[in-house]
Amino acid sequence: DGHAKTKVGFVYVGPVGDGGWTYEHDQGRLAVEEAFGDAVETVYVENVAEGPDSERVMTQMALDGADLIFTTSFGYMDPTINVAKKFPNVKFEHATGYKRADNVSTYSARFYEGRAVQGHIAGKMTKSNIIGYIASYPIPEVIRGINAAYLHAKAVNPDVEFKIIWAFTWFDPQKEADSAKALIEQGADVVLQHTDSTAPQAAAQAAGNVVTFGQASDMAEYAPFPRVSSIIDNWAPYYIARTKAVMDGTWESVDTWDGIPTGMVKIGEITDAVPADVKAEALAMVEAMRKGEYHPFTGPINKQDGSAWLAEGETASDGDLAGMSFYVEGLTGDIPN
Amino acid sequence: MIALEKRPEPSRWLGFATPLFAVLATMIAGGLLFAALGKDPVAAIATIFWEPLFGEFAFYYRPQLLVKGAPLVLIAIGLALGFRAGIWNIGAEGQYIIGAICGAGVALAFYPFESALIFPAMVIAGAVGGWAWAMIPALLKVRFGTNEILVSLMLVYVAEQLLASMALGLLKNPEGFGFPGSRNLQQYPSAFNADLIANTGFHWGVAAALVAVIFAYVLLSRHMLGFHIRLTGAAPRAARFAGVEPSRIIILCLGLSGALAGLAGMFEVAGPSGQITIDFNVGYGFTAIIVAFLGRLNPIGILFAGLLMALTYIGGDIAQSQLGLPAAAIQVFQGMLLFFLLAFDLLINFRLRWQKGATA
Amino acid sequence: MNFGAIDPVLLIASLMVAATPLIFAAIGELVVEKAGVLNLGVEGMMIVGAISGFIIAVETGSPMLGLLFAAIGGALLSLLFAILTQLALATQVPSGLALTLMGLGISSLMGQDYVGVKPPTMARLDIPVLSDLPVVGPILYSHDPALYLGLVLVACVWWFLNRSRAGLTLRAVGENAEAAFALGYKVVRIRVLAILFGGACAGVGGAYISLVRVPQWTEGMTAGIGWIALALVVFASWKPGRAMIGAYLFGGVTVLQLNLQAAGLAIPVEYLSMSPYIITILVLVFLSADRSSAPGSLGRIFHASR
Amino acid sequence: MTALLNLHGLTKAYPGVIANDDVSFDIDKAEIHALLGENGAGKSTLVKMIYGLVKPDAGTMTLNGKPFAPHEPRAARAAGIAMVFQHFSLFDALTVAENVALGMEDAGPLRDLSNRIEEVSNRYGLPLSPASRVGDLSAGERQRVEIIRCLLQDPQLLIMDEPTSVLTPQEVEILFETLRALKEDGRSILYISHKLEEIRALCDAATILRHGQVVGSCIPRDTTARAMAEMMVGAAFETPETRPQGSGEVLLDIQSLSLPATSQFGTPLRDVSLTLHAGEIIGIGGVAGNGQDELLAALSGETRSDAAAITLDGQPIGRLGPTGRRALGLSAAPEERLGHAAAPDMSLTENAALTGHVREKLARRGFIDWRRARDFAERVITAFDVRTPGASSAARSLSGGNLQKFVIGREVLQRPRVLVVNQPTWGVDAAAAAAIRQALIDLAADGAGVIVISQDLDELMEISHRFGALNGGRLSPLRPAAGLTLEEVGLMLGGAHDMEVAHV
Ligand SMILES: Nc1ncnc2c1ncn2[C@@H]1O[C@H](COP(=O)(O)OP(=O)(O)OP(=O)(O)O)[C@@H](O)[C@H]1O
Ligand SMILES: Nc1ncnc2c1ncn2[C@@H]1O[C@H](COP(=O)(O)OP(=O)(O)OP(=O)(O)O)[C@@H](O)[C@H]1O
Ligand SMILES: [Mg+2]
Ligand SMILES: [Mg+2]
Repeated sequence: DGHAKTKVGFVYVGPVGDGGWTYEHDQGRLAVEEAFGDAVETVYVENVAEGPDSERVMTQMALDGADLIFTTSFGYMDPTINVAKKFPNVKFEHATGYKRADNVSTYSARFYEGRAVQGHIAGKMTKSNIIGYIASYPIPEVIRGINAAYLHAKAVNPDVEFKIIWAFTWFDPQKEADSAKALIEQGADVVLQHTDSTAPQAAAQAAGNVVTFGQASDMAEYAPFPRVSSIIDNWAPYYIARTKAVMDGTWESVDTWDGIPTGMVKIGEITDAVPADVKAEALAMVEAMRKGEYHPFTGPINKQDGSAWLAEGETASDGDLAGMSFYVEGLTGDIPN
Repeated sequence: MIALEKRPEPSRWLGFATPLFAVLATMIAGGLLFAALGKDPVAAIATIFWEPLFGEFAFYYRPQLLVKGAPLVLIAIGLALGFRAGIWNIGAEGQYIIGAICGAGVALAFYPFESALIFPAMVIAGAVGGWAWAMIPALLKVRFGTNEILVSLMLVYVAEQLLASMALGLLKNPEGFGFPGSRNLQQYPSAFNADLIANTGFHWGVAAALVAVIFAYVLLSRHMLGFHIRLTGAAPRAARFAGVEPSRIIILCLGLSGALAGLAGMFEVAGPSGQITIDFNVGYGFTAIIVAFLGRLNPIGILFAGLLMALTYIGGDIAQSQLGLPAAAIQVFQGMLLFFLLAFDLLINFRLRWQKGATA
Repeated sequence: MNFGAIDPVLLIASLMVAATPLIFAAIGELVVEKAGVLNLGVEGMMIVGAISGFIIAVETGSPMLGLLFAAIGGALLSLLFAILTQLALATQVPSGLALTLMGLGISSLMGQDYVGVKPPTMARLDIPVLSDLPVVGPILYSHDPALYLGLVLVACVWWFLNRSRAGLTLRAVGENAEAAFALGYKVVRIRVLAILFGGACAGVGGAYISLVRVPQWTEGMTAGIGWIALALVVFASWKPGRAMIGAYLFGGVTVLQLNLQAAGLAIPVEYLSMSPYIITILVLVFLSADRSSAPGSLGRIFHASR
Repeated sequence: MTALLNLHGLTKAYPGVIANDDVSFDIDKAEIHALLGENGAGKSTLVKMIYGLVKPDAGTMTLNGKPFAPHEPRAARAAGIAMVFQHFSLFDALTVAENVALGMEDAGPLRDLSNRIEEVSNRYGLPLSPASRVGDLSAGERQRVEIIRCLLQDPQLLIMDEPTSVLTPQEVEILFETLRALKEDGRSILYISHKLEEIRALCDAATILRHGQVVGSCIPRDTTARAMAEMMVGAAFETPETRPQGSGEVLLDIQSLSLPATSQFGTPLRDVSLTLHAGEIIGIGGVAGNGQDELLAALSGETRSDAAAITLDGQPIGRLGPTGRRALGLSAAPEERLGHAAAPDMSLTENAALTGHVREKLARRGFIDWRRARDFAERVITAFDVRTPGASSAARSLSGGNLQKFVIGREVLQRPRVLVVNQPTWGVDAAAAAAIRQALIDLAADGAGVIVISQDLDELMEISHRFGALNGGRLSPLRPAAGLTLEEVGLMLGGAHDMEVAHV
């Protein structure tokens, strides 16, 4: 029968043309096709709302004979578990969630490792000592990013101050543009973003002397300046490996949280707009993380209210990081909820 | 030249036939679009319309039609009552969100206490929440003459913010490791809106939608109140003369449509969706407007239109995954459906006649 | 908290940019409504304009050409609405919704190959001495040409409606279509032209977002601005000058709330995010008493039997 | 005399009806030519063809000996034809000058136009202020705007479709003076009206249409109104028969009723008092826009007043809405047939239920019995000779006169204690008008009280027992109608704006 081919399904929360989150997952899908050629068949459905729609789409893929299904949004967590129960022979991979089953793996990326590098460069490059940060929603991943960036900026520049705008959206180019402008007008000369559009890059370019970093995708069209580096979601190696495991019959339910060491998180090219010594320090930090010699959350670190979190030399546990809901000492303002 | 001639009275049979014409025309135009995108048009149309109903896995998709169609029908019924009276509630999406928040809020307040009273309390809370949200444009219209189209629409954005803040704050699952989203009500028996008969997709929301259809049908065709609603839309001054209080109709229609939208949200959050999340709402409130018109503002028509719309969603997703049709093409397809329906409506009230060019 | 961080001059300059798409779309819709037609499809026309303009600007390298084709794209889409409402005599409210639905779909089909592409930038109109003036310089003289085009458009539409013969005819058609027809005016033709004009303006407004304000292409990037434009028309009591003020007000609130966040104001974020919409509702409430210039036959179907 | 306009074989068919069937006649230079016919006879259709608004299916026209086939009003205007429409073609929100400009090809700058408007309006005795908003004007003034719009184009032929149905006697007389002055200037006028006495006073020739065909012509001065009416109808008909007033008990008592204006262009009611007895018909005259609509709304219950301001059978009803009042026996029929008295797109059955559900018990526990509603509608149709295919026809498909018969019949058949009607015969042909008046008289004879609000003084004099006039929202004291001269009536109507009282 048609089972000579391994069928891999992808459920996307946005359009493949979003240029960010879904776009990068789709790049991973294309890499799978590339890697295995005729041995695999991939299918995808885009713009699938979380909730019952996603459950239906996953079921449909399973009914249509998919062997492996990647569900690429946090909100697909419960639907994935529900469908997986009904199709014990189909393997599921859920991104960014925390619920697993015998046929459900979870995977996620340690973007905070990249944020640490960004923080370092940002702290070095700011002249106004004001760094703007466009945050999406107050969830642990975003809070981790802010903390990681702040700690590393502060480490190289004690006078640095973070101004944070919560956009309450992953993706709204107009709002992101306005947020970037507001930050720049209030003196920020480095803008970090945890939203997916290039609107902040364009705003920085218009302002002239503001540094930005690519997010989710490389945003190379704004290099070498204002975009001086980027954090890239690179799902291809993972997707290829997991597909291979299904083909070989070696697939097992695992919880993967990878970062720079495995290449799931990539640091986009650091351009020459960054002074050579800073670039060298940044690359050294990347290398240290790649070798597992350096953890971005290494004590002593206090929480915002001054209470101790990590002692000298202690590194944060994955559990602490996964549910992070506090600012570290030095950040101002409150996390909205 | 084609000339339009107004019929002395609307044609009855065309009232039923035009939706079918519209579907046919959509299939043709949609087929052309799919062909232009390099897909086999016949396969695409067949996938959208045939697969879910009669394909290999129809046993699964048919119940899904109910799951997807029920909220659309429930909301559209309420909207149609208002549209019949010339009251344009465009903000059902917001009322749907608030209904869901209120319904889920009641359930979560009692968690993990089990009681048969919890679900009824959620139903009431959902309806009241949607009703209250719709009362804002209603009261502003009655009191200040503010345009309800715009106010109800603005309130959608407000409701979305509220939803995000609930998912991240008040209603956040305390055992969710800080991730957004509430507890899953599917795992809370007293609050779970499960299938009444397993694997049929027939949950309380579907039952409510059917009741709403019958209720609205009787109201509009047999009851004085329904007559007054139609009268208000057809001739507002005549309605006043007949003793209708316009402000009452506004409050009634907006309130009813808000309550039904709120109910739809509540049934959704307690059943198929299960939890309050940042992106809980998926546009049912807007799609229901299309459903209402597709059903020609007639309750029975809306029932079929809701199922048809659900079919295009489900079939559209299948076509995406099996044929690689982009989601946007499905969206255009749905737009065409509404477009043709509106265009063919002309035939109900007018006759087309060929006319020679300018006569002397 | 540091409100000193908010520079009012920069705030005004950037609210003008935020308001410009709204000005284009609202002025276009205002003319359409003055002709007695309610087109709720502004959002759809804007997004089609956004992608049409984007494609042409990228392909030709000329943002100005992009704006031109955005106008054409918006007008072409509005032609669908014109056919529905003026020829097929369909009800205007659902027809406008159909237009929005189509526009969103068509634009994402058109834009599939343009995601992540950077458009050519529109040069600012830096006028040597004037742009350097304190306060007025940044506010008045340092924007892109399209922004000024928006202001010129407001003035032109004002002149057209209140001073020109054609504008008088248009208002007459919107006020009482039957009477205008009896006097021999081509009601349908005038309305179709108005609808096309509205579509063109909305298209330019959309392209301003994709070419200047953001600038990039992504699906659904107009994000509800078309609906705000509709609200502005009512809010402005169908007067062009007031529509512009309304756009500035909305742009101002939008920009200000982000500035307040950046400045660390301790108002919960969700309330700040809601504020533009809530303020729009409040202003609608206060201004909706004035319906003196509401077109008499707005939204009504006109059919002349001959 | 030579013909200015010759019509030959004009034919126009609409679905189900031939509106004009082979119509031929001449209009001479400097002639006032009347066009007569029942409702639906095809008068408006004919003049619309002359004005280029409707294309004839067949037939030709010659103007000044040259073929004339206007394809649009612009062409007709260019050829020297101007028209005042049956329903005003004015724009309320625009000024007088703007309205005039819209009716002209080469209006020029508004300032110059304003001067010309003042000039022409003074020459023909039709004072008007160019800058005022048309919505603020009285019916008479609005008509002046239409006439001046025509006159500024220096027309050879002026078409007027039912111009006097909304005017007071004084305004009518001024209009006639103007028309005669135009005739002196050598212009021709094609004049449509149902008011035969007016036609006798004004017109030089008349052409009579029935069912779209020319059925005769006459010299109005030499023909009696009755003879003309019988030509129109094609049969003899009866004039209403007045019966003696029964001096019954007081049914309706209005005491010092004052109400603010309801709309932007409305008139407040000031201190209106009257008592209506069983068997009595009270006629209320007045220039349009002096509180007629407001009085009707106050009585029908569409606007509420102090409870005690209106009593029915001694019971205060000022706070009751329309439904409550109908239940007690107070019914009303407003002036505007389509959209107010009836819903245009609804069937006659539904329109019958619109007011009939209370007294005819068409609903049980809120559920409408459509079968009974249909029966009721059919009874109205039969009793009042409403010409329609059936009760399921939409109200808008009926001609004006037929719909008016339906509306009045609907209320009369409910046997109200008190019936209030506004303009019961506006735009209704002579035969139908006679039938409607007869029905009102019969209703009163059976012991009901009737209030007839009308601008047609002949009608009021014919059927009412007592007469009063509304002026600026005030009601004059009521006087017995018998023996009132038109001059006295004119004085009661009072402030006919800036016009002198006419000599009749
Ligand atoms: N546009 C139209 N479509 C269909 N039928 C029409 C149309 N216009 C007029 N008619 C019909 O043609 C006939 C003649 O109408 P017309 O308006 O000319 O009558 P009229 O003599 O002016 O009547 P009235 O005295 O009521 O003004 C009527 O039966 C009318 O219903
Ligand atoms: N909404 C309505 N508007 C106008 N007429 C109506 C309406 N509903 C019913 N009627 C008419 O009133 C009459 C009685 O209606 P009813 O439905 O009670 O009769 P029926 O014998 O049950 O007919 P059917 O079985 O066809 O529905 C019918 O002639 C019907 O056409
Ligand atoms: Mg007529
Ligand atoms: Mg029946």
